[in-house]
Amino acid sequence: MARMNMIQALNSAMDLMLGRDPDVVIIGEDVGYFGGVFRCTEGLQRKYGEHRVIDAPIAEGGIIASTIGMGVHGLRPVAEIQFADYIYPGIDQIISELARLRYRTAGDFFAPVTIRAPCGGGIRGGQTHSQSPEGIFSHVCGLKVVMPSTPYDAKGLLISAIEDDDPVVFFEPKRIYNGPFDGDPDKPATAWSSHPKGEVPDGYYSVPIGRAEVVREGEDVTILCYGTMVHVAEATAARSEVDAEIIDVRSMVPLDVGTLTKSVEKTGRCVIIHEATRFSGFGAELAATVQEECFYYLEAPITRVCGWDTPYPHAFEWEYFPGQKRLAAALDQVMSA
Amino acid sequence: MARMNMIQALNSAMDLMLGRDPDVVIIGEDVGYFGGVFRCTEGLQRKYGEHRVIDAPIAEGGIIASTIGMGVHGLRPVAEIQFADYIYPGIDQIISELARLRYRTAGDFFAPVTIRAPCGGGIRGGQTHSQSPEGIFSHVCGLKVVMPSTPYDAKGLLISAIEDDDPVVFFEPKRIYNGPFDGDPDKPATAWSSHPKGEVPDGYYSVPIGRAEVVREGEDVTILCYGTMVHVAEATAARSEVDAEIIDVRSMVPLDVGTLTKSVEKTGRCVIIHEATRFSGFGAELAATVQEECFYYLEAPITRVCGWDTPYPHAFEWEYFPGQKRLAAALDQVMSA
Amino acid sequence: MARKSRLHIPHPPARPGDRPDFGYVEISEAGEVDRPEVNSRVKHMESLAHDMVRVLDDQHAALGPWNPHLDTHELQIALRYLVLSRVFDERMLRMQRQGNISFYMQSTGEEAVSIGAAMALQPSDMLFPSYRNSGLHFARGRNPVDLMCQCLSNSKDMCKGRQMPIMYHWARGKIFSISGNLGTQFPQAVGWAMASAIKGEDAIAAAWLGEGSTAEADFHHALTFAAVYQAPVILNIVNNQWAISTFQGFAGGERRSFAARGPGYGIASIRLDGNDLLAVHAVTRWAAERARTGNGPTLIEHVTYRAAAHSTSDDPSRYRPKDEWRSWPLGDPIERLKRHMIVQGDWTEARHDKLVADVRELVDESWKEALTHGSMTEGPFLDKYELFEDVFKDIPTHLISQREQMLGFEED
Amino acid sequence: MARKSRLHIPHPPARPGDRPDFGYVEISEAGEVDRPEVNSRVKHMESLAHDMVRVLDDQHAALGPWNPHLDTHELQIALRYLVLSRVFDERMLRMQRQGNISFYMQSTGEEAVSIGAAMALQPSDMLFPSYRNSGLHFARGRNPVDLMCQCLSNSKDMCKGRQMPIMYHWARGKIFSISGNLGTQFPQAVGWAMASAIKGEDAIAAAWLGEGSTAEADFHHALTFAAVYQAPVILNIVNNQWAISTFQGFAGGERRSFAARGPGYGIASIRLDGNDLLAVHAVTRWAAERARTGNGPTLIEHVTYRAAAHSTSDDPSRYRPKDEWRSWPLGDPIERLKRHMIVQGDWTEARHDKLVADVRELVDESWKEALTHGSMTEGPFLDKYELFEDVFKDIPTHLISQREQMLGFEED
Ligand SMILES: Cc1ncc(C[n+]2csc(CCOP(=O)(O)OP(=O)(O)O)c2C)c(N)n1
Ligand SMILES: Cc1ncc(C[n+]2csc(CCOP(=O)(O)OP(=O)(O)O)c2C)c(N)n1
Ligand SMILES: [Mg+2]
Ligand SMILES: [Mg+2]
Repeated sequence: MARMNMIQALNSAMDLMLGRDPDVVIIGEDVGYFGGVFRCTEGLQRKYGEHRVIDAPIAEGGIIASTIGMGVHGLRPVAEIQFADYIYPGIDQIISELARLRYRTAGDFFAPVTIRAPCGGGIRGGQTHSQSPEGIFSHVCGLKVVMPSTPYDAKGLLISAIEDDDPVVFFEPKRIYNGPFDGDPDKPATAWSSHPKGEVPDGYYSVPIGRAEVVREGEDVTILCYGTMVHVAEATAARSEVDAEIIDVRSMVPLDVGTLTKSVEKTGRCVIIHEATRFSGFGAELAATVQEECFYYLEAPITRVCGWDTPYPHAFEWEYFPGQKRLAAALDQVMSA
Repeated sequence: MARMNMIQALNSAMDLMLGRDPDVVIIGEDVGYFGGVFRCTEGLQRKYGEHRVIDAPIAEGGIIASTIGMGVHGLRPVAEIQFADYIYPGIDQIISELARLRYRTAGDFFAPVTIRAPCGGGIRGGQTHSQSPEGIFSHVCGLKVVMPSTPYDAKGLLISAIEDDDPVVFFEPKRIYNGPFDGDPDKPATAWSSHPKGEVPDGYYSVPIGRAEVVREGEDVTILCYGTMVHVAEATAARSEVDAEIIDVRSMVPLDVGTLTKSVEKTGRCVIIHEATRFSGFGAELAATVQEECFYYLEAPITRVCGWDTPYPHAFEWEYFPGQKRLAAALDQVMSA
Repeated sequence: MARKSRLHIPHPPARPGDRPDFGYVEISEAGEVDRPEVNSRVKHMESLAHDMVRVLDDQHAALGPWNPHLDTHELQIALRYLVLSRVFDERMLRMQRQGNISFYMQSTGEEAVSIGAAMALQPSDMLFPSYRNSGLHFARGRNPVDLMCQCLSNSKDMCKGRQMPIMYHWARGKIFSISGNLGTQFPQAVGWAMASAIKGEDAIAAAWLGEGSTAEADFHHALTFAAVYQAPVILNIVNNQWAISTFQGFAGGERRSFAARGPGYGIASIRLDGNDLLAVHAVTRWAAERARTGNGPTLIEHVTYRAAAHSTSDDPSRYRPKDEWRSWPLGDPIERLKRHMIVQGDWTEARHDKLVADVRELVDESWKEALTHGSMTEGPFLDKYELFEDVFKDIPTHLISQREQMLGFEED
Repeated sequence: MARKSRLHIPHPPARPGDRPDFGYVEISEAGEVDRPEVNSRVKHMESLAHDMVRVLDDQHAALGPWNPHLDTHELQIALRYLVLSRVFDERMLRMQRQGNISFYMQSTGEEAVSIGAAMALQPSDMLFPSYRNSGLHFARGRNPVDLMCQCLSNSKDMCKGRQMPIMYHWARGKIFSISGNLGTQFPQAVGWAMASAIKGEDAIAAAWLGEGSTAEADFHHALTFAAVYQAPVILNIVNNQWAISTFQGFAGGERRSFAARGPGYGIASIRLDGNDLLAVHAVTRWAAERARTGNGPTLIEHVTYRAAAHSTSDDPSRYRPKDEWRSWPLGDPIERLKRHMIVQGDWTEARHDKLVADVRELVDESWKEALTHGSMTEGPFLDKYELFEDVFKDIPTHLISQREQMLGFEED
């Protein structure tokens, strides 16, 4: 078993899939010779050639469109969008085409495209390098949407995504590329090497899309989270007197409703945390579903801890970032309700 | 007081605003000489000239971008997107630019753009002429999002939108352009002339953005709805033994939470209905907020009646459309809960 | 309001009530334009983007280096497909007017664009049509019944009722699905062609869009990607002068041809007479050979005229002279091919009448057969169950439960 | 994997370790290119999109019809701004390395593109820059302190801490805000220019983007709208050969200049030596006059070289020869202008040293002053309250309550 950070784990997933399946190709801005601005594709072009790991013009719409055409021609493309903030120029091809193709052709055509996009804040990236748009994509039927929180899941889920015949939007919380981050920017950075989920098999394995994971068992309240927030939740729970059960949602679509409701039925309380802005964010769907399914078990209103409903700021990053303090307060609040 | 259908009411709003404010301009595909494929801008180019009511190239991204530039130069542009389904090619300019400009320049620049887009189904338009993407836009901070359900509101809200210094995405439920529609396609079409809200003042008035309206008072359950669904709800309530209070949300952002919660606190029950797909739709935000605010008043889980989580079909339109049957069943269900 | 505006607003040459005027259409003489080698460099053939390749002259003779020299048999097949496309459109328009189908779009006047191209390509080449290229299906031998069933959303609809009429596709025939969103197929075709190049295969891709749709981002993405990767693709712009109510000047056609966009990207670009089936065929064959021999993409502008309404929802008499079509200087593609064949001695009026009658009968029979598979109002119907299939490859839990809910309501 | 791929992959002429090779850059002789009248028709000046307008020759003389004949005073001002831009960049780079600011992007080597253009425009003209055009601010007389405060996100930051460093704007100075999303400013500038035309005003718009960004949809939209409405706008492509790690061939520059995209839309297009301030000035003035006299838009390609890293997050030695900059055939814009002034007798090495020293002092003083307004770590800070302002014009209820929530936490 190797130790990998999330970048290495993603690289390993792509390396493996390029090796196993000659139809896998990678395309994106700076992904080829350079190996990606976050270095996720480092070394892959050298290893698999320029026609398998392809530098692209700066046109997200063109990148997505071309992968659809490739997918229809039997390839299994992985597109990198340099930052999730830059996915919007490609969104018509994603929503109107990629997500709908199988349906509108009654299964005669489909494009098994994986779209990788680093998301989230905590890197002083300001409003155009910090967004978390998973809520938008989760509303688009025909797309699968996932976000890993550890190197282990990153590799396993990316392998699943590439093998999946449905399009998958794969969000990568860039703040935890190098190590878990618990929301406190003043603490020295920790590396994945000190985290159990930084242990990643060198070879092939997969983590199924559509399954949430209970990352901490607890009795008092269920915390629903994903991406960087899993680590914020773990740190908060570790210090709290509240015995929280923490669920890493991992897959927004399809959503593992069973795992969520089982937990809330046990705890009777639920707090949702995500970096994305609150209003109409993915937390809304989680809250709506949980109250619908677990109404009679709930002892307190489901509470959301989210990015404020403003663009992501540069200066007040830590006031904006939903960190331990806010989560702890929400836990106390639901416990005293 | 005149009698107008929704098309005429929208036309009247634009006519008035073009007349009152020389900075108002209209731009869109086929809006000029032809008067729009739905005829909402009929006669306006003849009256105000080609440089005020402008035919555009088929490029939604270019249309939105150019209105941003115009707005920055002191104009007050109204862009028509021919169908809401075609708004996606312009979404980067909407999300990354229009919605963020005031914030990122600390108020030094802004663009008071109104984007009109006919939305919703019930017209045999299939998946690319029937979508309801309001949920996506409601998640984008910096945008106001509205949808009228009557000619009176359409005119009053459009005037407010054009006068607003913030960008407004103005969705027009095209199924009720000509008359209210209660969800039953087999009934003879009714015209706005037989509806009280088809009475529309010829002159200037406005309906404020950010206010919901109680369109029917009731004691048993609150129905939250907007657009075409208001009429489905009214028809359902009229036939039901359940005494429903019906709220026309009208403005998704800002949301009139007070009016919603006041009602649910009274009734203790809440059903949400919209045409958009359910998963992560705007109903999720409504449900999440209502349960958060009214938890202790709720006697049954908040239930959502929505478009199924599939693309909008052509053949099975009436199986897909959330109509009276499904709403009535939801009412019965929450009452018996 | 008394402002003096300097915004230039394009004006079509004629509005309702005016005399049609096509003086703006620059037309070369038939046979006049050179035919470069397929491996010529773009900069040595830029004039092709401005001239107009024409083979058929006013006396219906086939002239010059672009003459594809189709044999009698090929000409007869082409004519048959042209007629089939026209007759099919007429019939479906009537069916829409009678309420049998919900919507329809005709290709009237621009049939040669599809038929000429399809006949010049290989069966393994992948086609990415717009909604006005139903001729591609005919020319690839599709049974009209299949298309009718789609328009009827009946039990044999290849789209299972999920798309509006005319949004056909044909996986086996290598014809891609039509999207309601204009232009999206253009860069997808480039991606398909890139995949062909990646795999080292011979098959190329071809795509079509309207001149109005060139303003969309997809057009630019297609040209950029095609140029950068030298993708084996043929990108066709069908300039039928109108985009619903706006004439081609609103897409930027006032100052330049649409083919002229290509050379700026380094793409071979040819403007041609789209109502001259021989020109369409010859240029497509040239472009296909260019692509197949590793010489990269070609952009083709087909100059033609949308003779009918935009769709059954449209009334063109509101924005252009009613009889504009009659003044169109490039004539009617069927009439021109027919005359050519007659002049060549391969064809007669009598045989033509017989052809039309045969095709009418075929279309009548097809319609009857299509109806046996149902319509929107008469069974057999599609299974409602299908509404939830194909959103994903495997139906996920939440859709299973929504399906159950729906079926519950249906049973009430 | 043994597939024979036919996908063309553009290759830069040199990678790390290779000898730099700029043989692909086509360069005209200084003074050689004609200067047409500003109302010339596009089709009569297409060659301008391929040639390269240059005024300064290798002996530093100013030659030919494009010589703008700037007077000594103007030349000195230009030189001062060039030096200020360079020195400012150097200083801010150091400040970033020392952790005082979070991020930075230099314009090194391409300063003339901004300074030359800004000096040729009117103060009422609206500028839509990319992130590598900070020179526009200097040339419009902006106090360097303002820009530094933005980079520091301090209490005087014009963006109130909401944007990353270098995302400046200046409403009074008519310089638009910079977006992180590449290219979006291009069609916005066209919209601004359309508004100017609608209002009958004289002011024009100018916008800049990198050659890599031409691949984005916004580029196409800008050109289409500018052409259709003949908007009074100058669209500048700064071809600095690189887009992060990909060379200009990946944006489609292998076969054609970027200026060559323009004529296909019917837009006047000029390629020029972007390191020759006189050429930039002259062509911008020509384009501005063209726009202002109702002759429509101009597309300008500035051929230059990104001498520094893409940003402080980038390490160019991973993808291009370390010393590539030294082989750049168009030299350094500051050095070239300085030599020209010396050759003309207007300038001396000593005066130049003095200028550099003065500017260094100004920048030092400015930095000190900027710091008095705070930094990310030292007060005075921005008011946290501001986080919730300007999302909308008036702060709505839900943001008021979120603000209260946040302030509650801060008090803990
Ligand atoms: C993205 C998008 N925007 C707008 C429309 C509405 N629309 C449908 S057809 C059409 C005109 C297209 O004109 P053109 O490209 O010239 O094709 P033609 O109809 O002439 O064949 C428009 C604007 C659409 N379908 N998709
Ligand atoms: C829409 C979008 N996609 C990708 C990026 C990431 N990105 C930032 S700068 C850059 C390269 C731009 O190159 P170019 O346009 O040539 O400008 P230059 O940096 O050379 O001035 C990229 C890909 C972005 N900011 N926006
Ligand atoms: Mg057309
Ligand atoms: Mg560049």
